[in-house]
Amino acid sequence: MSNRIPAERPVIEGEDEGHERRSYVIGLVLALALTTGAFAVVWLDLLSGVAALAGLGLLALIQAVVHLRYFLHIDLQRSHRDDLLLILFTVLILLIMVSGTIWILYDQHVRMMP
Amino acid sequence: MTLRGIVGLLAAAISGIALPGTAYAGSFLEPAGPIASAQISHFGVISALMLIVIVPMFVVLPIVLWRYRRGGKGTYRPDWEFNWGLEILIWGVPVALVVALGTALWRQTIEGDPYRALGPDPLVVEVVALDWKFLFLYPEQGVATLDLLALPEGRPITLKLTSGTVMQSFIIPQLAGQIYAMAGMQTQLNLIADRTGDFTGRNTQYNGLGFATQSFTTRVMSPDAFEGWVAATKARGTALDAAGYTNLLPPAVVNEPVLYSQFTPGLFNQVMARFARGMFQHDGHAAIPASPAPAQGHDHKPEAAQ
Amino acid sequence: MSLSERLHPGLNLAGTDPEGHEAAEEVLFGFWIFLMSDLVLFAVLFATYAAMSVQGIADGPLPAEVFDLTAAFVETLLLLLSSFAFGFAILAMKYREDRRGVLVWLLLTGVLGAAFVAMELHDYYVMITQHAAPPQASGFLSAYYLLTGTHALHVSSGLVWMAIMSIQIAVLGFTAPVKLRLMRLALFWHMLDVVWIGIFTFVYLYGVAS
Amino acid sequence: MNWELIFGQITWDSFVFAGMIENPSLSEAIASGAGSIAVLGALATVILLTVKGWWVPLWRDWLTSVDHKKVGIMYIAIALVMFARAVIEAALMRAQQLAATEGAGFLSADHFGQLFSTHGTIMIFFVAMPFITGLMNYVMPLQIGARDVSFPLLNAISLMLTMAGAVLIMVSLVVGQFSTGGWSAYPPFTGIEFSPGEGVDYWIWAVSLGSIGSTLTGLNFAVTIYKKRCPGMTLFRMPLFTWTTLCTSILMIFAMAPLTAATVMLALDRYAGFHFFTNGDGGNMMNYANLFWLFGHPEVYILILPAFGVWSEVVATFSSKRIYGYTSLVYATMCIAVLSFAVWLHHFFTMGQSANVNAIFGIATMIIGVPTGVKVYDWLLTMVGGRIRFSTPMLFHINFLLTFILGGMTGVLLANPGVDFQVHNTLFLVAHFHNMIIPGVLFGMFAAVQFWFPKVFGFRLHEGLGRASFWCFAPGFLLAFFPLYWLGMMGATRRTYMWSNPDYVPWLALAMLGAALILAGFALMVMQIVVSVRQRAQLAAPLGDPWDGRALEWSIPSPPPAWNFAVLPEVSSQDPFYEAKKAGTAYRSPAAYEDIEVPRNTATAPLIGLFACAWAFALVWHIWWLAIASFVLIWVVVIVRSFETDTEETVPAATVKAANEAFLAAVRATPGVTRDREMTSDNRGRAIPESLEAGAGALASGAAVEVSR
Repeated sequence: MSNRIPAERPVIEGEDEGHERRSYVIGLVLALALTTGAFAVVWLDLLSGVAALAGLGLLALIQAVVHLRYFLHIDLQRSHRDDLLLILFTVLILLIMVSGTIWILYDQHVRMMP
Repeated sequence: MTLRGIVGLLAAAISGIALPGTAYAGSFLEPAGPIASAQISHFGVISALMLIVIVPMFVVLPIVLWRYRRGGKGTYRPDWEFNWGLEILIWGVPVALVVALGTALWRQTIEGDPYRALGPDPLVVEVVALDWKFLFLYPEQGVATLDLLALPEGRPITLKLTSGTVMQSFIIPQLAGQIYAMAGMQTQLNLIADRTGDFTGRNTQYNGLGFATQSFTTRVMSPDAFEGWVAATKARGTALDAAGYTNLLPPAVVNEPVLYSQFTPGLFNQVMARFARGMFQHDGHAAIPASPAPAQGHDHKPEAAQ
Repeated sequence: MSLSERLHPGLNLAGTDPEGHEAAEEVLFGFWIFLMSDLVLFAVLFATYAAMSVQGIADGPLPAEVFDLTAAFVETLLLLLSSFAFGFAILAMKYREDRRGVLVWLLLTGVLGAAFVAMELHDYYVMITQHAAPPQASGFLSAYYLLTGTHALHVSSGLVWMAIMSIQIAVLGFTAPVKLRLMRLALFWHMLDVVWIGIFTFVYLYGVAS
Repeated sequence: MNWELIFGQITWDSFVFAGMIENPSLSEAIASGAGSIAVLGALATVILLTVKGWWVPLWRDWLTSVDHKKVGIMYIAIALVMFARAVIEAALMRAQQLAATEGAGFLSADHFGQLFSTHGTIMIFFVAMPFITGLMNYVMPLQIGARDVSFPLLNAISLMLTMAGAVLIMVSLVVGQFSTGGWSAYPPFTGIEFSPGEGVDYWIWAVSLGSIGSTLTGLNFAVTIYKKRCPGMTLFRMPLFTWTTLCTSILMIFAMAPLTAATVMLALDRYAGFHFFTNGDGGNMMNYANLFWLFGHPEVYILILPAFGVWSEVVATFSSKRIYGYTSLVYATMCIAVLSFAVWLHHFFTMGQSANVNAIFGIATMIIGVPTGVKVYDWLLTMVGGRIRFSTPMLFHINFLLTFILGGMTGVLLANPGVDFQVHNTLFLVAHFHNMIIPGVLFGMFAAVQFWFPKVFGFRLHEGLGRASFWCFAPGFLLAFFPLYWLGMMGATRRTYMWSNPDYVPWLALAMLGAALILAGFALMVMQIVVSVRQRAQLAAPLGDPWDGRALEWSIPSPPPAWNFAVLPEVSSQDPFYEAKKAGTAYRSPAAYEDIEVPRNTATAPLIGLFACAWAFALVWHIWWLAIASFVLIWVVVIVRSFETDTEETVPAATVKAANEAFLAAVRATPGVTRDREMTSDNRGRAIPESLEAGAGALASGAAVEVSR
């Protein structure tokens, strides 16, 4: 695999301001909808207990992906491989750290605070 | 015990010099109960299995060095860099070994869980780690001691530990391994003593100037002798109440064990409740202050610790 | 869609500034790594908060007693809109090198960001004065203030950075380093929005819902 | 006049000498002596610089430099100075423990507590970290055929932040005390309630500065390796040292954040009354252990991986052979890097969590043993089919293989919760991690110094003294640490300043003897450097390739020019320089030269370091005006720098051409040297590859010139 970018890259066609502007607007609309949805779940008591937590977590996950896609312009197919690997690796490390921490501390909590 | 001999020899061989007359007293090399026995034998099993990886290195490396030294007989093959057979061997053997070791680890860890009760009707002793001493409370007998853990032989023991100060690590090597004692939390250590005698226990987590001398005697007695000891303690000692406990808080090393004929019921929970209010509302009314900080001044002399 | 062969994830100068790529690639990749490292910091703060909001209540108030969801909702909107505004600043730079346009959009972004910080400070003020919930009250509150405070600190640094960038655009114009810095600031700003999603969900909504 | 506004909490009693005057004792005398050494050392340096007129060159050529090579050298200089302090502290502790079996010895408990805390903190953060960082700085860009790292100024800032942390720790010798909480600083002992003094604050800020510096370094190196490799250098053609640098950088990027979080939380507890790790009020010290080891375990791989890279380079070069199992070494390194994030709980098996949590982390820990074992055997197999030369780095390597595998065995033992319950917090644990870090990391760095020294300074190190120091270090290590395994099993706890068990004495005496040997080895190493500098004319190897090297760094002059490569190389295989020598394509003149842009020197980094040091010192002593002022100044420097546009200068093509052609001419005019004559003054750095040497004695003279053309 090559590590360097050829000096003469083909000019990318079809990239124009209107296109990109639309991307931001789509992102804003989706983000607003998801945010409002999440708050509505709590305000209107649409879900309760574990279902509420799971639903909110799912909405947050979707919204994070929306932000990454439409504001930070990350898409899975076309990103340069090094960078994509970086992000995926970070997600892996975050998962290990966060889930490990919560698991350990919860287990300790149960065993030590009767 | 032969296993101890093997491990001892191994360690001595590794150290290169076998000194005569080395004693194992106070160490898990001379276990006095099933938990410590299991720990030392697990130690032996793992060490033996690990020899599968270690011995080849010690055998092959000198041969390779001799054969392939500059001017040696080995054929010079500067571009040789890979061999599937060897590759499978050097990945395969460790993987197989880890499977074996991992299985042993899993079994031993579940069995050796310090929280696992070792039998019905355990004797419960509550342990409060304080600065440079341990307070032992016997709720069943109603007595308490400072820096002396008296135990009956053969009966399962459940130690419930907490701390009245910083985090400490509690161990009686010949009976069971370490567990941390932390303020506002309760950990457990289960053990059985197989034989009578005095065994040293101590804190292994650094906690200030008196750390080096923070140890206590674990005195294992026959069940009858234990009953006798309880009766004698009840008849002789003083009582320990919340105020008495407060007096124990300033950091100090105890040179002679102290015996208490009785203590305020629920004292252990009150000590925990001091740090975790709300969890012990039912008996958390007695106000026990936190331990005062040990002085860490520039002019602190070691004598102050003793 | 057209943005093929992206050399680095996130904003790029594609097409309109091919020479910029060679330099952009390295600098932006470095900044992505910084963001990832920062994300790990936030992740451990989140994990700490998750543990402390259950175990660390002590004598202090419960999450549901101190959080104001309406304020959190408005803050979310402010930050979201500021992110959106920043996107238009970048478009103005990328396609038109329109100094005035960029500055106006940046000003809008900055005002929205400042309003966000101000509202958050007001939240703190209300919590401390009306709910007796300062960070010293319990482990849960310590973790809450550290997590949201670190985010607010990031937003504030972003505002200072934005002010400096405005000066640089005015003084230096759209030189390659200035463009790259503005793009990095944009990444930073959008990423703070992503972190905020975590905060409003796992701190505010979870706190009230459970 | 309110002096506290100006001086914060510093008073006359804060100075170490006050303790000596008010409470004279041997312990205080030693503390004052150490303080005096620090003060006198600083004074002597100032006087030397003034007398020799070196202030200007120091500032112009070194402190303001952003050249990765100079930054690397400065990192290693920091590491060596700090090593001198920490190794003396270690010897003092050993002597105290030996002396204190009957009676209290000569150090106070408090002083001993500071010694083990500074020893650990310094060795990890200010010896091992700067050493590996310096080495990676110097070597990695040369190995990938780059002119510099991606962000040269950031690199210099990382260095200066690390230096600020090191200076802060040195200041703690003179003003105030250091923490007694050990290098891991577990609360609640390190909380304000139990450690009210300034000691823990010194630890917090010194470690935080080092931690920020390391994060930036990791970022910088990762980008450099991803983006600045020369044409043709695919990932799987990178030298193994570069591979390990990449993995270490990735660990630095991700592992430092939890440490920063933990130190910040501890600081908030101490300064602002927060309750993260306090006893009571919802604080939970278990989360500190969790966060600290989230960093702490990857940290040990941050240290060991670059050393693994060094060993790979050393064993291939001194066996005159390709590395065995390159691909499997690369994958093993990656496995280790990823797994190192999934095992942190094994540092606190004894905290009381469920058996299945312990078991899962214990098994994960053992799994790391697999790739590590593979690496060890790959190195062994590299020697098979080689022609091994027993030079100093190779001796260190052989010693490493034998001792490291034993350390691995005790590591697997410790991965078993049941065993750990018994030997946790004892000298067994101390012996284990020294067994990994000394033969692995420290001796790896020593080997690297012997190996790359001629590249850096243009002359070899004295081989005889190098071997002499090895023969002190290797047995010294065995004697100093293997008895500790045994002591640990007998129940000797770590961080203990006195014992009452006479059974320990013979083992402690052995350990003391080992410590003395290690000190002798260090003295010999210093002597080796001094002697080598004096004899640099005989030892000179300016042509750059004294060891028949394999990677690109050996293809350029020693020391390399500021621009490293006159023309960026193109590679088409692993071991590109070795292959070129074999094919006779090495040392060719390029078709054309071009102007080279190099970054200008700048005062930005040293100023940031200075203000960061002042900021940290002010925080330790609660000197709020200084804390605010220096914090603002740090950012003023950054902002001012961001307005500078003229940050690069051009080296004209003619200059580059003149230098490079002179180098090539010298190479062609010098007869090559065979490996038999490697250690003689014939070795000017023009090596005849081992594979061409056999049956071609003529190559030693004129024929070599043909080969090179």
